[in-house]
Amino acid sequence: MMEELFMLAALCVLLSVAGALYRAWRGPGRADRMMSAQLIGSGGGGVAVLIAAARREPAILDVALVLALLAAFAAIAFVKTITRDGAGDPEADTEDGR
Amino acid sequence: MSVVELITAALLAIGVFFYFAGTVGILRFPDVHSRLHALTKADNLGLMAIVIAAGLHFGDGWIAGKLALIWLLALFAAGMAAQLVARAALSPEHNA
Amino acid sequence: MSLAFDLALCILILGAAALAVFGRDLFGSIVFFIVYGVLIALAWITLGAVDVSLAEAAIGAGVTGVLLIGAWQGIRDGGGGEPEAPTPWPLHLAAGGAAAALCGVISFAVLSLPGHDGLAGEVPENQGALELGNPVTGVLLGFRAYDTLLETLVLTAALAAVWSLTPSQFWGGIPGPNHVKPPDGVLASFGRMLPPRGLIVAVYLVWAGADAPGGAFQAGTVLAAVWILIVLAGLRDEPRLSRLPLRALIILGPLVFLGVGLIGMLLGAPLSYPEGQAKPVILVIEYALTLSIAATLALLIAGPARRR
Amino acid sequence: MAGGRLKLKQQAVFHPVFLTVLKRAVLMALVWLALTGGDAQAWVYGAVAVVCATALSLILLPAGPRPARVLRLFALFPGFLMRSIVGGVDVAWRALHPRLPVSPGWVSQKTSMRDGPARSLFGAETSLLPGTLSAGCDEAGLKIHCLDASERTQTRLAAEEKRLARAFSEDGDANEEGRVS
Repeated sequence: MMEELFMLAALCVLLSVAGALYRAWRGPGRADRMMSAQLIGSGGGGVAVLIAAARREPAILDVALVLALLAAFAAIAFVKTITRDGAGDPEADTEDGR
Repeated sequence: MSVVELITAALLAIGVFFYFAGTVGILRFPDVHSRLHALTKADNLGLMAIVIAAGLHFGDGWIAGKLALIWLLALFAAGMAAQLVARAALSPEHNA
Repeated sequence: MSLAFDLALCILILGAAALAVFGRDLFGSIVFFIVYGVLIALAWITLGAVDVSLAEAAIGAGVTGVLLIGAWQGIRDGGGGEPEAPTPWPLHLAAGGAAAALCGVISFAVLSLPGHDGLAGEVPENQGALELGNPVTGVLLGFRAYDTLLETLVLTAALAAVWSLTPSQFWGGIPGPNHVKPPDGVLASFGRMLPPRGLIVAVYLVWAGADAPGGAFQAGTVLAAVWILIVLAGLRDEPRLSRLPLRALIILGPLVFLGVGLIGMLLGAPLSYPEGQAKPVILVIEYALTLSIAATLALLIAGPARRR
Repeated sequence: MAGGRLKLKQQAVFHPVFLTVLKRAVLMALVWLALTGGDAQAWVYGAVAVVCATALSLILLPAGPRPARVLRLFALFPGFLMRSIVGGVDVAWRALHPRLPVSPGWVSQKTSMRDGPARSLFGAETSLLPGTLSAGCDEAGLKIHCLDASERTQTRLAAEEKRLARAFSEDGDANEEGRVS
């Protein structure tokens, strides 16, 4: 009973974050696309926790842990592309502010 | 259904709701920064509800600790990444 | 309910893959590839392969994104962009034909597997000799250790190939751009606070690998991610590639692995573990491999030397 | 943990660096404990992990004049949790409302926190609170994007900044609760 409920929740979370793929497709900005990848990453962590609970397998939680730890990495690589050759820091250039 | 199971089910519903709301926000909000609000806030609340539900289901203190760690890491990473993406999205090139 | 979940996951995986391949926007394709990595990690969970899922979560969702976005930037800065002229149709046809043929071969191989479980029954039976609780580690470092040895050599060879692209005036120099270093920005703060936690998670994954999902590859990837974050945050520069300790670190894992095999040869059985001592030897190999894999992956992402 | 804090109180004046190391090691040990689920045999690895992680932490963020009051930070957590829940509910309500009630705008929030990590934590916290999202710093202070750029948001931000700045107070006296970074 509870197992089914957890899998139902996993399905619902998966389908709701999948909706964000529309943003990744349409954009318009690269930041928008990046954000939907982040949403899928954090949703993926949630789904991993739900499957771990449904199957009562704590080892699956480690996948959620790794996703939580590394989900921000692509976003960091992305913000580095703000300058040529990717050396800059997004906070360093205030002159082209908005 | 026991009381714990009812609470777990309610938490699962809450978790799903916030993930859903986060997606709706990302799809509907008018500009990139508003969309970032939806991603950062709604998502973490969804994960929190799910993590508590899973903790109740496992019913084990150590696993609850690991779940708390997962949530805290996600919270920290989301808060930091949100600031960086928000700053990067200020540059006209990334917004186009 | 599990079936509905699996079906939804399959459809999403195919969708993300299709969008990554057919997308017109290069950056969008990269994003879909990252999404694809997360979904594949979930698929491995539902298949019960948590070890593979961990590796995919670390590589696909974490490190590949950094690599591809860096590559995208290289293309953009190099003046290349979206291709203007469409690719000629015979090329499409040839690529499609090759992909279909590969698909056919793989399908044939899978369908002609003997029985339902393959060798899955024999692993637990012989697992006792290795004293490892995790059957995947048992297969990787016990029953098919030579496979893993060759894989680590492939990784090292890949790094050598990347280094061979270095312009001669920069040989042995420092890879990657000279990152600006604002000491107390958000990025620097993130780079100061996250890596220690990542390091603990990496040690945990090695420790868990003996008896539960985890192991050298997963832990090495997390360590590599920590390394990359420190560099991206501008807190430490990449090391000079000509440095001896760095090169020693890269070949440490394969070297220990090979050394164990050669010692076996002296004892009369090449590429085998000493009787009764399998577990400690395997663990030593795991630790050495973790460090080498971390250094190799981090340097693969940094690319060839660009500065002196 | 409780014993550690008591010690801090007495020795903070004499051994700030030593205490920073100790506090970080305890924090790392707690992470290890949560990961391994209290497995006693894992402590051999745990010791290595804690020593390495503490060393890395000291390399990346040297123990300096960065007083953060651990007790005050802990005390702030429940309040932060409640407000971040409000933040999630708020953004969900706005997203699902048929008329999409957002009037986004930017404000600049001055902050007395000169230290990078403290300021970034304030930014991260801000990004999880109702209606505000930090985009890092410039000369004028934190750039904050508001879903509803009204005066109410600004007073709330100022209150939040004061609360957190007290926990990271840079001119705080070392005697009170000890200095960590």
